[in-house]
Amino acid sequence: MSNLPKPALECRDVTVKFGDVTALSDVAVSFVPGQIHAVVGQNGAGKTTFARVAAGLVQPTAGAVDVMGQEIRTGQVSQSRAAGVELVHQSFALPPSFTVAETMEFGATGKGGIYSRKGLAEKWRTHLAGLDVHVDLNRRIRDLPIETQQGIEIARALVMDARVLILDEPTAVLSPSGIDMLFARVRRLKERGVTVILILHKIREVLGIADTVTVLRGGRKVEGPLPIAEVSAERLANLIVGDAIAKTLDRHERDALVGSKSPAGEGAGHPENARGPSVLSMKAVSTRPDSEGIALDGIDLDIRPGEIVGIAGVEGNGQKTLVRAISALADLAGGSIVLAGRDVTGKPLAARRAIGLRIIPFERNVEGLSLTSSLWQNWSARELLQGSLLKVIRPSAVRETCDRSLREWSVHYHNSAQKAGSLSGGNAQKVILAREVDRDARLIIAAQPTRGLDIGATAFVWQALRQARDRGAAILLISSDLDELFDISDRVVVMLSGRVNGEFRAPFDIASVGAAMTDAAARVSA
Amino acid sequence: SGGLVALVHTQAAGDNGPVDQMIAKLKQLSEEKGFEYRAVYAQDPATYETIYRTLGDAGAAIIISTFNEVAEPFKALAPSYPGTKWIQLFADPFEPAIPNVVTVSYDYYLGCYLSGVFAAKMTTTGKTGFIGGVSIPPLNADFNAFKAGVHSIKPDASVIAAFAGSFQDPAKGQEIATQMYNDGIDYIQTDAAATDGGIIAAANEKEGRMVSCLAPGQYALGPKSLISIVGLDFGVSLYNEATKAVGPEWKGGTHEHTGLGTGVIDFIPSPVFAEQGPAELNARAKEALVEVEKARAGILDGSIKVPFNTTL
Amino acid sequence: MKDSFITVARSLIFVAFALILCSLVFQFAGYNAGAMLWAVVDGAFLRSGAIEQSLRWALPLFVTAVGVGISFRAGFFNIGAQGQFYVGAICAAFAAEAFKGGPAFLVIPALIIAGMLGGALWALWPGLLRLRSGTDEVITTLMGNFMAGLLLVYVTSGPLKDPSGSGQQASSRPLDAAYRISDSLGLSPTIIAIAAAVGILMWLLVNRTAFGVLASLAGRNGTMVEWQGARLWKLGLSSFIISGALAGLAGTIEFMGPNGRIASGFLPAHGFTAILIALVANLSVVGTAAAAVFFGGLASAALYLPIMAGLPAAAIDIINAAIALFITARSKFVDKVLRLGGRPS
Amino acid sequence: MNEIIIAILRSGTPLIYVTLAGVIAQRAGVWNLGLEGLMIIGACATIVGIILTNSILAAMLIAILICVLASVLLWFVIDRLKANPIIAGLGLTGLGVGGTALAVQSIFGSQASVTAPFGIPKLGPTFGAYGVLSIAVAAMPFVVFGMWVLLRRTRFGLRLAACGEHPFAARSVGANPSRMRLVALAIGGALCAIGGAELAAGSLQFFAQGMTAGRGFMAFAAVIFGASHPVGATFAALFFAVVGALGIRAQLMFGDKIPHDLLQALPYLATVFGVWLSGKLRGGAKAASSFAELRDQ
Ligand SMILES: Nc1ncnc2c1ncn2[C@@H]1O[C@H](COP(=O)(O)OP(=O)(O)OP(=O)(O)O)[C@@H](O)[C@H]1O
Ligand SMILES: Nc1ncnc2c1ncn2[C@@H]1O[C@H](COP(=O)(O)OP(=O)(O)OP(=O)(O)O)[C@@H](O)[C@H]1O
Ligand SMILES: [Mg+2]
Ligand SMILES: [Mg+2]
Repeated sequence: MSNLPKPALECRDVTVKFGDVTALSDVAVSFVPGQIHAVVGQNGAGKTTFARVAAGLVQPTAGAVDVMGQEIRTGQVSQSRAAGVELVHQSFALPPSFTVAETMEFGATGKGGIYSRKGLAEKWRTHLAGLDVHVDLNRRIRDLPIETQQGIEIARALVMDARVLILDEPTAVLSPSGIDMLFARVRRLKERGVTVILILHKIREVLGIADTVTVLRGGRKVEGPLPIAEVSAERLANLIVGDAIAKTLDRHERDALVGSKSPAGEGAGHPENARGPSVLSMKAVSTRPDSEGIALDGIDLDIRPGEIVGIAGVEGNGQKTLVRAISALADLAGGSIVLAGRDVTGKPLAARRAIGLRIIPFERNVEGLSLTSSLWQNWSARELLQGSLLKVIRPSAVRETCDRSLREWSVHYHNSAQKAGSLSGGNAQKVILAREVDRDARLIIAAQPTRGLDIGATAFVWQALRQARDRGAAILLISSDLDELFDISDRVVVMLSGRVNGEFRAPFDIASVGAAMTDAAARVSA
Repeated sequence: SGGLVALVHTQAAGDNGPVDQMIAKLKQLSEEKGFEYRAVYAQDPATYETIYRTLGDAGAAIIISTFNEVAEPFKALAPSYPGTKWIQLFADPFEPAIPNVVTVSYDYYLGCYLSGVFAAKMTTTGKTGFIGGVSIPPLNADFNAFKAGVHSIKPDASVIAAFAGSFQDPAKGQEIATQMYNDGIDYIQTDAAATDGGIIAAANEKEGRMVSCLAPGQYALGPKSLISIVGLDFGVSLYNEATKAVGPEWKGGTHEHTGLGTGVIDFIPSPVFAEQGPAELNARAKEALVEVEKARAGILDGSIKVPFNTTL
Repeated sequence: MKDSFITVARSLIFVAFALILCSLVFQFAGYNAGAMLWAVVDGAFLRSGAIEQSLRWALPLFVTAVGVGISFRAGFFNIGAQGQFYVGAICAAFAAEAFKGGPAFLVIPALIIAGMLGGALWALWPGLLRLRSGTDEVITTLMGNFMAGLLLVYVTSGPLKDPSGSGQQASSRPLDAAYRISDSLGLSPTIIAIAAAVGILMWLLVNRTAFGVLASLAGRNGTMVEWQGARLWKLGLSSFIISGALAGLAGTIEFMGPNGRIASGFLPAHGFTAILIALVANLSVVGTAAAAVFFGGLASAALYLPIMAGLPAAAIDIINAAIALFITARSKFVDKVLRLGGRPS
Repeated sequence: MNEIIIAILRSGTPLIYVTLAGVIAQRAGVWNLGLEGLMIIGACATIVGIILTNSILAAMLIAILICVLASVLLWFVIDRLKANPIIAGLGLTGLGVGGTALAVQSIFGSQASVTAPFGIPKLGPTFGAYGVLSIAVAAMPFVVFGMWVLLRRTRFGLRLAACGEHPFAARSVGANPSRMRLVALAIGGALCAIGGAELAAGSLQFFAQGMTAGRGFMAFAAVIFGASHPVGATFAALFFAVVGALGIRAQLMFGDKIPHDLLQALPYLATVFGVWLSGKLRGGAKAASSFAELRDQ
């Protein structure tokens, strides 16, 4: 007993209640030092709550937390940090107006004093470089790409001598190459003796990086930490969703989710589905440069009904501008956009939506939902905008329709007056689907539709998109997850520096798609 | 005798001038005659009627109020409360008269005319100024009279007006006065209640700056700069009117015109300045006062007509 | 239902707390606190005619506050109600000069429209600046208040000045009796009808139209509504205009009703009280009505206090301020007590 | 030239102190509309303090103490009782304006304004024309610099800003947003006290009811105009002082041709223009978003 190393982090019967909700109940788990531990579970399983308890952000209702064998006072960030526990948040907790150097400094402890801008940059440059984060230290967080933000968040967590680093869904926001970089970084930390706890959704990733895995479901620990060698992907999937639900997934979905087959996506593409004239036809579309991203440069793109076209590319190569151009939210410098046979160049978004354009936007919580508004208001926005602003509505009737629709999309919620912000990520995404994927949809833009969703919810979204396609809608899928793209796209277009840099049909060859993307990466960094 | 006597003042107290004088006199009177008194600040014209009505309902024996803006509410309410005696200070005569209302008017602008005469004699730069609280008609009339007074002596002297935008902003008063003095203006007539405090402070900053204010209470604030006042002893006036009203032979429905020479309005040199002010200025003031005397006599005998002009 | 009961009860408890605090202070300063508290209640609600007096203040406040609520809902901190109120009254007064002698059934609506247009105009330019150039509306509307106040001084001692007597009144000519919508008591069927119409229409607009829902969404997250294809400037500008028009309408009510003229510097704190009311009511139209009656009662009591309790003007300001300080407070303890009390056992 | 600078420093300094109070509160995430009330409390307490203690130092310490206490009250109501900060701030302003009037009345037995025998010491003749300025004016640039250092060049400042911008981020590095707001408001209270003291006892020695005359609200506007940056807001406040002085100049120059009331509106018009221009240059600051967040507190 005594010659076993003390656990790096140990939770003893931790229970957390938020009012009537029990987020964690009697969770007892201990993590061996110097390893990479994965924690998995569905949306709402309690992963974030667990991480926050360890970091001192949430005061558990009952239970104790030990770090390196020492009990710490719970609910005190300073205590947890002093003991060496650091947390990288799911949606990063970085003040957007801060510069990189300021972000590092504000989280630091110890001697402070007065700094100069230059001194501050000096002070943190080596720290960041040591962690392979290369960035101008005077740039503001809000101007940085998401990968860099994450790198900074990790670096911020490591400003002190962290012994336990918890990362909450770090891969959700990353592109495949970003994930590789992250994992390399995590392995280096492990070599330095840091115990890393990764909260993950993708089984493939768990198997790829972790030494052990722990599964939470409904606030309870189901299993773990299990040595990774002892679990198969199949078993892990069943543990996560529970046997009952596991049975309902079809083979195709299960395979894709579990990631147990090669991600070449053979059999995924059905070019023969596409029929009839193009729903979207972009000819030589260029946009004016603006602050929100790289400009488009002569994009030609056609999508036909019944077709899912995937857009691949390293994040920040014009994907967002493409969506904004189709949505009339970016100024065109040239070219034309035809939607369902009608030239909509210069027409406002309302007119395009009237023709059948639907958008599942990149940022669920900013562009997709008003978190402090009720569910029914969020849900009804699209329909309300179709008529006159003074059109009389009956909220009770709207709410009824909304309830019906949300139930149809199996959203878990209390009542439609509850704020959108109180839903979990998966459910929030379903509300957006319920709003955007209707019978009249002709072109659905789905931008990162499964980001941060658990495997059940991801399967659900894919299902929904496929069904819409089968009804004859055209779908433009933007994702940084190549496996996702390969699995459900009929065609994949690679974007680079605001241009189309190649088009691929199933079966997709990951090497050539990757080449088209890295080509882009090379050019971007050049 | 008992009963409630109410003063409804439409300018804030704390001006070291008319309002404070009135309140002090009312207090004194209430101690002398043994009635209950209330001093109610009615800042907002929209509330005048309600306040008078509440006072009437409360059975006030006498309601005293100030300035022309209260005329309409007086006309509307006085007939409904015949048992209450209403006194409006600074008023035009009512036509037709109302039997339980006494109105009192003051030719304050005549005092400003005299100040203008004095200013013209005192200024060495030929530049004079006037600072008011807010550019409302009675103040405009005061300025016009002041200007007429200056020009009656020195037709080419300049007379500049400015307004602070508030009767309670001494800092702004100081700022305006400082700019005026820096421009070479050496004599300022004030008409701005508590804002005056700042104007006097500006005058105090340099020897030779002269300021003329409106109440004896201000003498001490500028022993070496506050050279004179255009006095309007509202307090005395209130005391007189209220004393009459509590007496048996009060006669309503009348108008009292208060001009120069009644002891209520006058141009008065500061005795404090006479003692402590620069000798050179005091010497010149002696001569200037002769001219003021002449003008006063002229007004009283009708040989000088000062126009009453309420627009700038 | 129960939640709104708790909200109201909570507010009242904190109002009572504020009043008790004030009376302690006044007791210290040498006044009779008991008499003061009694005078507040008596003045606001009990003495004869108190309800009418409270409503006289409550109705214009309600009309203004509903408008304030509309722009706040849409996410604009338009604190310019005071200026819009003035400009509305000024425009109505100019219209009254222009239409002098016309038949009342035409002139009265014309004046009301003029007033609303005036108020809308004074909200339009900050709205345009905000929506076209992103100019912060907090500053522009605050400046608009100062400017409108000066404009009021100018017109009442210049172009609209009442020339009667020696011409010293800083106020406009009295409005012909035929065009008045109330006597000086300020409560008439017409005014009640206008307020009711505003209340109903605005309630419908907020709760029963697409505009209401979308403006509220836009106010909370403009980006999201933009991605839905809404034109934000249209929603935003309409909110500015509606809120300005309502403030202007309130100014017109004061002009054509109780005041019968406009005077330099009248109702200097009307706009701020309206903001207070809108926020206390959490921007709901029905809540605004309730809060307006409460603050109308306070306004009425404030005129009564110096007379009955002999309190100086400052004391009334203190009472109002203490109430403002505490009225939106919440405390877990108080809530717990309320919940226990409200639970049928 | 000297005279113009003196005039601007004089009218600008009280505003700048109060603006800095607004800046630190805003950075900590509090829209402080109680500035006007705190400023007048500072003005009143200083003058009354001078009369009662016969010492400027004691008077200013009293003023600072009272303003800090009043700020703590505001913090308690906003932070502990979760009151709406805008309403509570306006309430504090009302308490300040009314309370000072009542205090003067109950201490001196009349509503009269109060004159103090002396004020804040002046720089004196060694400074030539600038000798008429009070030491609070001379201290102002140092205070601005100090605030800039504190807010923009120390970890405390970063944490304070984080508390306002992203309280969760602040919490997750171990800062306590509630305590930070308390500190910010308390510092702001002290600054308001100095601003009020300079207004009443800097070049005047005089307290009149309501003598702040909306300067607290102008300070608040300066905070927003200056994008809550200590130096930016200071320049915004100076800008207000300059346009105020120009407004007076306009009255003196054109008063006989253009109505005075309209000329008095010029500073406000200039402010609108300035804010519009700076918005254009900055690319449109968004105040509404922060307001929407406030609503849901
Ligand atoms: N602050 C809170 N107040 C109320 N309930 C909460 C709070 N935080 C979490 N919960 C609830 O606790 C449960 C667990 O949430 P938690 O965030 O830990 O889940 P998770 O496993 O991180 O989910 P996800 O995969 O979506 O990130 C959920 O049911 C959630 O609704
Ligand atoms: N203030 C709150 N009140 C109630 N529930 C909350 C609150 N804050 C968070 N939650 C719950 O906590 C859970 C986790 O919150 P979190 O912000 O981590 O979102 P999420 O579900 O992980 O979504 P995503 O992965 O897209 O960020 C959510 O399910 C949400 O219901
Ligand atoms: Mg989570
Ligand atoms: Mg999640």
